[in-house]
Amino acid sequence: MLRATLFLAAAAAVAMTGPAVAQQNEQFLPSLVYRTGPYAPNGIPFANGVIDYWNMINERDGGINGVKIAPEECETGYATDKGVECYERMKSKGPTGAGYFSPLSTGITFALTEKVPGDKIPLLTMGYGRSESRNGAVFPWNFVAVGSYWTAADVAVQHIAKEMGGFGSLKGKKISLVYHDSPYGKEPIAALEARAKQHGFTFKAIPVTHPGVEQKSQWLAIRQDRPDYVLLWGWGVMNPTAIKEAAGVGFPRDKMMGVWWAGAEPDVIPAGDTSTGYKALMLQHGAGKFGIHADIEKHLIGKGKGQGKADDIGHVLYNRGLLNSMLGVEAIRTAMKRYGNKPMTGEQVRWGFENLDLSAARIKELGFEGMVAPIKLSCQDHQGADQARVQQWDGKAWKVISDWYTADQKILAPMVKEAADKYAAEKKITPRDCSKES
Amino acid sequence: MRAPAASDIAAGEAILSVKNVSLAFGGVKAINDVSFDIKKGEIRAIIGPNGAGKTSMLNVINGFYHPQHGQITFKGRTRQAMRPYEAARGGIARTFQNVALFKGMSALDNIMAGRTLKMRRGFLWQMLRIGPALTEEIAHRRRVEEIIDFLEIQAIRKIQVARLPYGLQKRVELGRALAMEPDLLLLDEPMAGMNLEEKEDMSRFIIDVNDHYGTTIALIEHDMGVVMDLSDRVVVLDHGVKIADGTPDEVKSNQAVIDAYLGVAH
Amino acid sequence: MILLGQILEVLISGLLSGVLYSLVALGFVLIYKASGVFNFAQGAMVLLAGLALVRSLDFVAAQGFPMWTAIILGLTFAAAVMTLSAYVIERFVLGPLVNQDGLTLFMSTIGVTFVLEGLAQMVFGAEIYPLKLFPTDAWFLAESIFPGGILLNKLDVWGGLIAGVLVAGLAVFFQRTKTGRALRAVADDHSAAQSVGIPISWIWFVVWLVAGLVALVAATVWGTKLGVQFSITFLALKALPVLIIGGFTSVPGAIIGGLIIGAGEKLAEVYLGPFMGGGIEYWFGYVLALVVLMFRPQGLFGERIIERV
Amino acid sequence: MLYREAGQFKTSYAADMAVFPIRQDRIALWLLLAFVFIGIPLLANFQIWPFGSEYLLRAILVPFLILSLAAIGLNILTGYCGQLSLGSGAFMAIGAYCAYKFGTGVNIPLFGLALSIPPLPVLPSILLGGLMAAIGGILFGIPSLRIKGLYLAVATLAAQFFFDWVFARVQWFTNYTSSGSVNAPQLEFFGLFVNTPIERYMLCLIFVVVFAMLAKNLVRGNLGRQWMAIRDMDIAAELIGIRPLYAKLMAFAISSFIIGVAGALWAFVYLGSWEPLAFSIDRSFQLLFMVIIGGLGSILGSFLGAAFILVLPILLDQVPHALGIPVSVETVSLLVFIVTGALICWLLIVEPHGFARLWATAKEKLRLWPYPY
Repeated sequence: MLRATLFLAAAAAVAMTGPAVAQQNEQFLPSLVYRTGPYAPNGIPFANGVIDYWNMINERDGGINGVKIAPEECETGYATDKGVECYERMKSKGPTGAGYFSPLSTGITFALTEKVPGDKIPLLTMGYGRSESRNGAVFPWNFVAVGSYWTAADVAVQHIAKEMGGFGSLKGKKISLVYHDSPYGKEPIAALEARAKQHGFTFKAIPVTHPGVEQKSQWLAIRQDRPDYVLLWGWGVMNPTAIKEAAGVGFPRDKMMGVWWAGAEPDVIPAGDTSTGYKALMLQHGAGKFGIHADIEKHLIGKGKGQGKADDIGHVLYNRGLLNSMLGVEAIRTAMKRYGNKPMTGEQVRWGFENLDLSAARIKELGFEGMVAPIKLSCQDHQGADQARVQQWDGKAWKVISDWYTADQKILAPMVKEAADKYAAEKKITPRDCSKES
Repeated sequence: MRAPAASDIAAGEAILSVKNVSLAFGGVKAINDVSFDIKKGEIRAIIGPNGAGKTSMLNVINGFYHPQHGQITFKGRTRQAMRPYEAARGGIARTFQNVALFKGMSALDNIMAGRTLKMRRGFLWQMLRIGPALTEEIAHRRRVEEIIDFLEIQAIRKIQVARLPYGLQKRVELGRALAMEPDLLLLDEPMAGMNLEEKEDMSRFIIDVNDHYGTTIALIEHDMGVVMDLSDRVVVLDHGVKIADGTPDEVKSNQAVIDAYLGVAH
Repeated sequence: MILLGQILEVLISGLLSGVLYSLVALGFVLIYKASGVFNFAQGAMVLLAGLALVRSLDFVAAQGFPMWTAIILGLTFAAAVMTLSAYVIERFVLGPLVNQDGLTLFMSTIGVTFVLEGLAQMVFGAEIYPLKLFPTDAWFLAESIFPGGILLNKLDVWGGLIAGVLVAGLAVFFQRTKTGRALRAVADDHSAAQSVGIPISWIWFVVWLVAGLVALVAATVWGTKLGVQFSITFLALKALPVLIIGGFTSVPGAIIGGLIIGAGEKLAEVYLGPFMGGGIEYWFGYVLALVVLMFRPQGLFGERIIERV
Repeated sequence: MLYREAGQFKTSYAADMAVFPIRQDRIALWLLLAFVFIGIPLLANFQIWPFGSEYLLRAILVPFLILSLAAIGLNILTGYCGQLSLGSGAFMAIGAYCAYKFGTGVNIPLFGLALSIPPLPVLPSILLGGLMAAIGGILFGIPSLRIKGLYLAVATLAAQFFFDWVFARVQWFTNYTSSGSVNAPQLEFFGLFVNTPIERYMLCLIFVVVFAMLAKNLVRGNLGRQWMAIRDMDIAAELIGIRPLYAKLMAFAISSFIIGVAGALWAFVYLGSWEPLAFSIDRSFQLLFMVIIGGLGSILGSFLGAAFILVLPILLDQVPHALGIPVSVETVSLLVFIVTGALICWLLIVEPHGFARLWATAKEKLRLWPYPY
């Protein structure tokens, strides 16, 4: 017993000291991952995409403008307190501290939103997190780049309207939302309610308790209620279970649309044939291989250094991981233009994000053509894009079935403003004056 | 309910009387129409062969079992059933056939627990443990130390009772009952499983308790020698029925008692 | 008529999905009955069995063997894994803890849960693995009487049948086999059973093995329903109210508890849920169980707790 | 030879009843208190290892202190009073959400009339949050009068799932935020703002030390003896005049109060922004591990258990990385599961009464050292 205690104490000392091997000319980039636990099937491919892109940059370019990326993963298990611990552990590693964080969890995002202003580290929450954090004046450190849940909700209604033959035909229809009973699942409700009022359809929100293994009653209620469309805001095992239950009660899968977090391979493959026809929003990109994948295969997979399994490469969540890292790396590159080719601090990276401007040409150059539309962030606008498309699972692969939709700012902008103002009042924040930022 | 003080009852009058009590579990009659009384200041023994209903009788007296028929009058108050803790408040304490101590606590804490009813300070005072709460705690500790001295268990007071030998556990249990300063003390086989020396010690304690504190005692015991020496009066039960009641000498010569005991090997 | 059909449909679905919980609850009952251990690891055992089954099955099928061979080999392999885990648990955890109180044993099974969850995911992977052993589509009954018919999920029916066979099998095992009788003796009184020469560690191994095999059966059904993945361990929490309603020690109690909980929570969710914002079934089962306990503190079929001094 | 009680004679019962009757223990305690109250802030102020970075304070000491507090609360109920509870997470949640409500202003519409309480300062909010948790504890403690042991444990899960649902569904508790996630108010105590890691640490430390002291007084007083009596043999306890109703409900109330305060601190001081999932069933189990591994019926054990359960996974997670062993995050986190589970089993086999008992045994040996008896 005593010996064991001593051993533990020694181990503690070792762990506390940490490795003093950090290179001076490295950009430390943390990755909060969940490779185990209930949400691992979705967490793993995303984490692989994130780390593969960074490693590929190191292999192909020798880093960002010569500054090597030093990546490190920390397992959160999708738990908020673990996420906070990981954040505290990694935030000041490396010569300049963490460049930015991407928690891939709405709960962790909420908790870190309270901490990043003190530590001056940006949070890149691409397609999740607080929808109102688009307002960069109130949320200087959050970047809900590319799309928020409100964007998603709005685009979803637009697509449903188009399928039904215009907004006019929404009147009197029933749209139900089956959602993960957490902040993640609740975020779209406000946007959907706004649309319901505008177009006169009946909106019903049906919660599913974490982790979503039991949904029989929800789907029996849907069978009896017969909504015209069902939106699915699930994560992890909840998604395939929902699709199977829908099949079980005979609800047509092509009248079901998932958010972009319910639109990847692990969401449909486990449900087998029953998924055929199921639709999902795209966070701009879909599945498939693009220019960037050639580089990944050449510089990583070919050398046996890839994290992603061969089957996963080109899958939706892997691609999203690549995109996530690409935005981060490009923000750092932008920052370097101003601050020089050295490791960037969190504050400098934020400047990089706020001045990020990816043109179509640049996106093509980066190998992301076809995955993402041009995007430009600013001090005031931390989202930078309002577009999304819809894809459909044909039993084997995701197929893009729609054109680009643009979320209606007439509806969303006031909502963002109202929610951000409320947050600012609650936290006694004086919003920045973006006209004075350089 | 506020029990009348024991002093309201003159020595020699009944402190407790049991009238026509019957108790059955399902179809089995454990006690059948039994009546007797216990006079203030005496040592009363309840004897009988195994399964005679002795322990059930004690359980009825201190409210753990609720008899179907009959009445119990304690200190002038008649009732059919009550909660055990009401019996304790009324002034009935007891020990158990198989020691029922609080195994995780020290001997001292076990006996201190017996003072629960006498301690008045609320939990806020106890939490702060200053002023009146501390004074009270110390005052009761002093009383408990007297009992510890009396029972000669000073050396083991801080030892967890589960680690004590059986004889000492029995003594601690007696101490806990004494700490309640009862008017009536029920002892369920206080000497079971003891060797001769321990039995002598225990007998001495019982007599001392009776003498010094004037506590009325009712005891169940198998050792006839002990019973006949200690007790003032004896009631004999067999198969739940009272078959004899009187002084030790009367009982000893009662034919029904002899028959009942002859049937049982000892 | 529509309403009646709908209520009937919810009731039937609820009863059947309750039986699926019973499959998990049965494992708890077996171990508690025979050893007084409240086995929190039952959910992890379902995960382990499921992962062993689906991964070996996929492996064999990938080698080009026909499906039925793959299924048989997969089941055999998973059964072997459960045997091994039963042995290891008895030998290294419960054996050394014999004669400890119930709380300590309960805690140790939580330790076992962690080890099983970690090992299972480490060896077999943490992703989601589809399993399809039973049909998952539905029948629509009595369509002539009720518009749209009454939905009956085939998987649920299979689950019910399997639970029935399992309970019958266990009854035969307990009543007719020598080991089964020895098991009941051990359950009644450990030391008495030991004194008549029943080897306790062997008996405990057997009971953990049987519980492991029950977990495997549960894994076939639940794996088909959900896919095999970590979340399957949460079933343990759904099985607990079933267990307390039925009583920790009763095999038929586990089935009847399942029926009550399943029907109760589904009816509550569908018909009360909308008025309360939904999502009530998770606690409804527990509250139902709590109410039953207030009247019968040992559950409906549990052994009566007798207090003595 | 340094650790001896020979020659230390007590002249009063008060001295004999002290928490640490042995002088060396008292000295050690004062040294420890001096270190945690003065030493650590100084080290942090001068950025001396290992308090140079915020990590140790923010990510280990603060959660350790708060969870120790919650473990003390649970230990009162489970360790002292013997009532097994799996609903501690729920009572933490009640503390957190009610403190949030009191901190942001309460407004209850009652038949046209409105009961309004203006936003209260943080300290009364936290204490009132604890009080609400105590009321919840009493309500869910009532079944304990009939239901015992593991049945009760499972029944307490009803509280867990019910309150998970309440705080997810009843938007009144979250001030109708669209996501259902809420933010802690600014931490202000009598005009002082608590922001930096060391300030947060001191805040938690004060709470923990005060409550640990009060709890220690309670458990060694009359009520504590009643609880232990109920735990060890409830029938005999009733026969010596202990009212099970009062003793058990007091245990539920006080335990829930402390757990509720811990919940409010967890939300306000550690997380800053939270959702019901922060107080899920996992939290309940974590707390139960802490009290069982640390030692049921021991205030010290609550601290030891909290340290073990909280720090062990973090350590295991970092050791391979610190040693430069290239292991994937996935493997490490699974290993953490396996090792934690195996250690729990091993500890239970070696010492079912937890760290506190190991500590006591070690002290006893030290007293007699170098003689074996």
